[in-house]
Amino acid sequence: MSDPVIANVRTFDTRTEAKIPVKSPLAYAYRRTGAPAPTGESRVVLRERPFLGHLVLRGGAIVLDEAVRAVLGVPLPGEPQGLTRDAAGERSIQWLSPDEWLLIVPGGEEAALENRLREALGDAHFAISNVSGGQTLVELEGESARELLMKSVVYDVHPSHFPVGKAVTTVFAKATVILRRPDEQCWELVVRRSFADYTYRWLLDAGEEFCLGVER
Amino acid sequence: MQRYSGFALVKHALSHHENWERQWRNPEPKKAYDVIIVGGGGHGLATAYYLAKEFGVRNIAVIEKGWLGGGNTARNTTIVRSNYLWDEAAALYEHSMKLWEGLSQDLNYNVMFSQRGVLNLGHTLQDMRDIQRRVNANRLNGIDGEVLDAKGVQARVPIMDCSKNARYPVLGASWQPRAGVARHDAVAWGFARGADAHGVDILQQTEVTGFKVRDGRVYGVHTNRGDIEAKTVGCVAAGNSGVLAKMAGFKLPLESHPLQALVSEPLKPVLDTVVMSNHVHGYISQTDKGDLVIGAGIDGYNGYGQRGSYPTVEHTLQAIVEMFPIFSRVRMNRQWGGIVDTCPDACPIISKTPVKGLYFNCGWGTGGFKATPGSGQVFAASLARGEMHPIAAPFSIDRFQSGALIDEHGAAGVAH
Amino acid sequence: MFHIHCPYCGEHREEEEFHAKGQAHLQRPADPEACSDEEWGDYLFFRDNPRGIHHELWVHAVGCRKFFNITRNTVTYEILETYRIGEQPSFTAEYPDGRRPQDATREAQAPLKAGVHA
Amino acid sequence: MSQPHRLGQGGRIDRSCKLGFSFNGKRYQGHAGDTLASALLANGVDIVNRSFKYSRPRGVVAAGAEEPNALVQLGSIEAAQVPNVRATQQALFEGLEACSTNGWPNVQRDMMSLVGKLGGTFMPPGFYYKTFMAPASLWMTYEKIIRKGAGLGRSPMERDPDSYDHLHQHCDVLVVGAGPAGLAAALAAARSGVRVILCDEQEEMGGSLLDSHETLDGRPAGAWVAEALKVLGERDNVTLLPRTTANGYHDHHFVTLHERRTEHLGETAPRKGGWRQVRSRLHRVRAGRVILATGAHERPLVYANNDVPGNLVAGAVSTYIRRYGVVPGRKLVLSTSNDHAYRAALDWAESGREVVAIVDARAEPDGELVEQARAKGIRIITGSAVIEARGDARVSAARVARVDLEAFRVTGEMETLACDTIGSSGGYSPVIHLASHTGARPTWRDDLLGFVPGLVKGVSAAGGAMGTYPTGEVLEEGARAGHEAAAELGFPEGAVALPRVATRRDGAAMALYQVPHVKPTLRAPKQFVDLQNDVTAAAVELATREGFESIEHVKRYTAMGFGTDQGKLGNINGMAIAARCLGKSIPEVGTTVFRPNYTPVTFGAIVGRHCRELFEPERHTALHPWHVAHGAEFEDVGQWKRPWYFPQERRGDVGGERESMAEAVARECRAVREAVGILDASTLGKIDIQGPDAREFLGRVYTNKWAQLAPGRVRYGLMCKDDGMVFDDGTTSCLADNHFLMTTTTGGAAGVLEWLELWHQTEWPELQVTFTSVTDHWATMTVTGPEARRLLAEITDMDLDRDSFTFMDWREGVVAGVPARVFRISFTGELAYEINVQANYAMHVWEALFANGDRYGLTPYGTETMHVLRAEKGFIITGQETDGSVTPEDLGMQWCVGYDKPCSWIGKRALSRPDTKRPDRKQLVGLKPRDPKVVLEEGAQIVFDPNHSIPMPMAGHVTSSYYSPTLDSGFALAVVKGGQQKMGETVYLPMADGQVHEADIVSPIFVDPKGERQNV
Repeated sequence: MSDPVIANVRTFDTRTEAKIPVKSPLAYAYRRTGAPAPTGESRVVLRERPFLGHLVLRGGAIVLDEAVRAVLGVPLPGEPQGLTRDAAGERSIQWLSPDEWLLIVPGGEEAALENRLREALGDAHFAISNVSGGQTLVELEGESARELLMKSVVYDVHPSHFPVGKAVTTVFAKATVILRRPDEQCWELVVRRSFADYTYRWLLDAGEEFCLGVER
Repeated sequence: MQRYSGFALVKHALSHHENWERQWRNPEPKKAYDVIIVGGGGHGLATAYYLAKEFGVRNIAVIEKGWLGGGNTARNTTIVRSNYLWDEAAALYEHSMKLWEGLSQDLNYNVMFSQRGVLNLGHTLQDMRDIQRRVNANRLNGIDGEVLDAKGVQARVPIMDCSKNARYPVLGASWQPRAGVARHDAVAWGFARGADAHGVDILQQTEVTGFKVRDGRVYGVHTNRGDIEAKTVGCVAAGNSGVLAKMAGFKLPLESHPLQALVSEPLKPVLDTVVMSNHVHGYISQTDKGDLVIGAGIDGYNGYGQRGSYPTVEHTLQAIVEMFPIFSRVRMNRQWGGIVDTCPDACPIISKTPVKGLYFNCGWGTGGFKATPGSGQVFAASLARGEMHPIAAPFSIDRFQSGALIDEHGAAGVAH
Repeated sequence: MFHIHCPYCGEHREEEEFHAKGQAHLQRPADPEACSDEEWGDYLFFRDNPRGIHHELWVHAVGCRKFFNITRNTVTYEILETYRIGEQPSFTAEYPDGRRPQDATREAQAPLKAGVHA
Repeated sequence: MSQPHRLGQGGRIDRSCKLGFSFNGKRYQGHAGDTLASALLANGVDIVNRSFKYSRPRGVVAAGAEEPNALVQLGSIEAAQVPNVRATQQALFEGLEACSTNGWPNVQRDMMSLVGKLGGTFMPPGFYYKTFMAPASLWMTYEKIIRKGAGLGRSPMERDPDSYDHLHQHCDVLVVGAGPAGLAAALAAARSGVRVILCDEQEEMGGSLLDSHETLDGRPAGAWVAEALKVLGERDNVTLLPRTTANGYHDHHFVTLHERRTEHLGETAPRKGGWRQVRSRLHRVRAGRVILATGAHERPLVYANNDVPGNLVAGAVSTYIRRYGVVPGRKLVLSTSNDHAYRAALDWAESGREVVAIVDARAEPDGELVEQARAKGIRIITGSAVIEARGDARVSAARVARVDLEAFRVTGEMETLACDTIGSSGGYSPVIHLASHTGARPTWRDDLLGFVPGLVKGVSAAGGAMGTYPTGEVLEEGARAGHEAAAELGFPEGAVALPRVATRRDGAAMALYQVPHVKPTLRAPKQFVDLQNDVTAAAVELATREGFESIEHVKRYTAMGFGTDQGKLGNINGMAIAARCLGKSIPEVGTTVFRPNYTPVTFGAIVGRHCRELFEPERHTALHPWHVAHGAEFEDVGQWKRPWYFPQERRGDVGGERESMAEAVARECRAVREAVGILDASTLGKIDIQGPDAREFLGRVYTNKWAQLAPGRVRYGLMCKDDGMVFDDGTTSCLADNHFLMTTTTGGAAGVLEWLELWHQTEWPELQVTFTSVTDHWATMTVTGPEARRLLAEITDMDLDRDSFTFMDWREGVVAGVPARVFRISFTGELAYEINVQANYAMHVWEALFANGDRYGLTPYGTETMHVLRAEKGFIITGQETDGSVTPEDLGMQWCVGYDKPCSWIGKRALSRPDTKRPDRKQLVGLKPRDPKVVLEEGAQIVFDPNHSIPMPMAGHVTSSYYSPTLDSGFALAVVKGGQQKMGETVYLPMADGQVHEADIVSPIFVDPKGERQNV
């Protein structure tokens, strides 16, 4: 299962096509903290998008940009805090640091994508790490989503400061999240698996006044 | 010196308190002294007091750039304990503790040293190992203390949440019965009054602007009120030590950090001991006026601003409310900051320096207040004899080259 | 609470995202074995502790994870500049109001001061 | 239920809405819009509290945040108690219950007042320091008695039923205070489109305009306020926060605002639409610019008995009349040194009650308000002041005398005026508190008789906060500040249109603080400076006589300004008195420094949601639900919850008692040594390291060698700091030539990753290597024990043959249908496989192992068993065997030190310092207790000579100690001075209970010293 193309690095597809039961990072939180269904009153709706492919891409922007364009068809966001998506909105790439990007793609695509990127990049200095099992995507939607975030993150989420197409790593309560604004309606949180229970509990607690509902 | 006593109070009341004397003079600087102490905080004043009282030095000046006792002496959370891990530190702080135990009488000034006991909580298994290690070491060093389990802690502090439901349940604590708190300002004033009575000139509003050094030897200081000569100069300037060392031409392994503390509004007595938790980062006691006095660790950056970061205060109060959920509706009255000079091994420097006749006593970090009398006494002995007192000797600057640190970060783990 | 401009993220961020990491421009001796105990002790433990302008290393821990430098006044806590690793400060004890362009040129011509990262 | 002092009309209260409340057990009625203070005054309640030191009766003196006296205990149930609530800031609500914080048996007749009266003369400032010293042994008893008098209100004794939260706000311009200056500033700034927050501490916005007589553009001031608020409220870029106090101004324009969301509604937060509101909210505001429009506090005068109920600040008299429709008495005497206080007398007269006289310290007052008072026929006594109030529970008269302020003496012509209320005014003090928090020093202005704030870059102040008082000028100043703030941020806009306000001609004010008495200060009746802390003018004078010359000393010696009001009314008066005593000017005795908070803030609000379950993140592994379901006890390791042990029901006792920890651990240990156990090791930090220089980098950060490690192989490594002390350890696997997977300790994960980045980014940026945390991506299950291979073989086709998959190898394969990396490393000394799978599959693989586990005796074990097993093998745990003062050599791990590596790896140089080379350093050894039944105490100190007297020289301590089921004996790891050269020698461990344990120094490896079991 390792790609022999680049012998200096060992790639490894940690996912299988076999019918294996999987547990999303929020699975236990639903059970432990509860998951109130959305109602007409709900001004925030929370939704987990588990089991996506998450890759961390490291290297120089110029080199990577070409490969990402070629493989994914979208440019590498060159500006800090940039987030770009493909036309379907299913694949995204975000700036994490001057030499680090996060790729999120439909679950199952990540290993092939990694291999294609590695091929395109050849022997340039870069790195790709698969972190799909380690994080999950949580969506927040609704008129009060922004206020809920104001209760939770130190970063300024005002639309003038946080337009669509922005993504930042910041402090969420006492944890770290990646906060993204892929479109007008929706906010995305990329949450580390081990912090998922805490983050979820926080969101439910802080979201009570907005009648936060959980879509499952 | 006018003796203070209950009788004196009654006598003075009859004359409407019109005849109380000054507690210390406000003298003009002389041209020369035998010894100059730079820094009129608790440690500096104590040094001058013991020099005059126990070592017969008669001609001493304490030079203070602001007002005496206006630095960390006035800004700390007043905890006094001696349950340090390492022999060297334990000897120093226990020496100090013994002086505390007779200090009010010695100074004829009630410093309100209240031996109400100090609990250092353990919340993890490693905390408990460290506590056992420290208490065992204390016992063999002749320092009182015992290890309590969670039930023992609950019995001492019924209002604390010792349940298993806490995020970090209390597993136990070390308990030093002789430890406690004192009235910080009174310590500085008591030493100042005592030193003044022995003829020490306390020169307030006098700032040292440089040292007079010839052939590697100090022979005086420059100040904003003129030059003053002395062959022995002891610097006890806490957060400003680094600045003074620079004037004298050498560096110290010190960094000055903000340390914050806060008080609640005054409450009826509800907590009669001192509770410290290193793990959740907060400590608390209640003053005789009723304020809860609360503190935590230092801020991470260097700062002389006497203020620190707000999140430090937030985290401290989170810890306090975690330990004492009933205080959630109590209100925070005031917060403030001090400047603590910290050493890499969380132990002080009491040392000779590359300049002959120039001594430094600094780097007390968050532990300075409790050491005030002991530090003053061993430093005084060292200045008087020209040789470091045996208790002070391990705290030499040399240890940062040899590697013989006294790492109180390690298992003692508890600052303050 | 500080508001810190991260030179990599290109915007001001809250202090809670950062950790202070002590004095900036410390350089590990190139040949530690050739150092005396005193020199090694200096490198390990002795730091500048100025009252006033100070150059500090910080890391944008909850953010881009990059280390960078801050010139800050330790009395007023005013941040005069932030700059990337490898860059030189414009505000120094010598030039508390910032280096004029001609100063910068002059220094650029002189070799880099010791204790500064390449 | 009558309200004797309530006017028939006027004020901003809602007379149609009646609210019942109780005070000290008595029922009263007030109205919506009242504060507790205005309602008490309306009901004729004079005594609201007893004073702290002398137990003197006290009444309401002010109408806002500056109130020092009217502190009450709020709450009808235990959990809702709030101590020290300022009645002047507590909105009245139906059912409010309050009582005085001091007074026994009650506030009307307080036994302690006898003590105060009799003992007061023996309690000058600092009296504590002068007595209670003999005998020394009695101090703790004295202290107990002293403590009985401590405190104002009391803490609740039950958990808070309410919750609190935070809102992280960001704005361009923060305007603090919504009086005329603040409103004008907000209007001006908002026009430009910048983001504005306007907050105000009162129940209603409007500040002084709410009780003003002035007209703005010909309309009542209140109407202009309403319109301004409407305009602001309609703008998207403006956030209005009433009932919100800016309590702390921190660095770089970070300001905390405390919003009281429900405190005006009830003692606990009422539910709203099914959810519970937060009681209060803390806004953490990061502002671009801050405008302080915080107004000014009026200073009372200091005269004898100025604390008797019925003595009020003049402006408060107006506020109660104009805003609450309450006249706080029947006959008023006003003592002033300025014009504006005349307003109080005019309002009093307009309400139909008697103004006995206005006593003005100035010789020839002549302002417009003076003329109005004259026109109303009010008697004005000039060149004089009230020197003493008469009365006990309420003012009964005022002694008025001519005073010579230059000479500070009474010059005769005494007169006693019967009255029940004395209003006094010594002028205004700008509210400079927030500006002061920033560290900027205020400056004294002789023309204003007050301090004006020092302002750091980005802050401005307007209106009363700057000492500007005429409304027209205040509005202009506010608008200018708002306009400039926006312009500085790059949004210049045309000026905002301001309303016309008639200007009033005021006469010059006169400096007056303490009023001279016929007797010298030390002999006069008490003249209070700080009412809350019972600090008198005599106390300040005595302090200066005793050598306390800086205002900081005076404050500390007398406790002046240390109350919950932080000396808002008293500090300037106290400074003036100290200055007079010392013959200096006010600025010469010091400036006044204020600290956060402006007014006290509930702990809960500062804590927010970070309490209870959310106090700190609780990190869980993917297998956590299984551990919970199987009854694990958990250990806190960093933020993780790790299974500590898995107690089972005692054998044959289904549904009965569970095993003790010792029983469970012994069972788990035996299972691993005899069959197979499984541990959730997912919490170990994992760092993916890639790049052509990865190997070089590892060689520099680890103490041992990495040059030769082949793909497919794993190696243990130690990490030191550059002081040579061990700080973390773990295994690192070579995945490919340029690709490694590092593991760290659970607690060290974040620190190690940052450590690697630090060295890479700052010291060796030329190395091509990257580090990415993959801790959460993988779940790690350690299957270990003699049956491990057979168990694993049940669910994998991987070649597990001992010769092809050898110790310290790793392989890829499929385990239970899931792609896995399997590492043959062992922390137990037994045959072991660490199975790593993507975390989403972890539960499946774990359960698949258990599905096959029964026949091999598979037993889950926790961290305690892990500790026992590794200790039996002499494996260290960093943080337990090490404490930041232990080198690799101290641990006897020279085998893990690459002395001849080409680079000077981190920590190497430090190992050759004199102290690290000492032969008698504390070194890691094993200890075997002479009595095998003894399990030494962890942390027990070791001595060579148990008969030595105290202090006893200590040679080391026990770092780890357990009972070993394998050895059927206690055993321990310890550090002992020179221990590696003392094998076989006996050491002693003197314990607290008097026992002295004996133990032999042995090798730290107790089980399988040749390491054969892990290679089976």
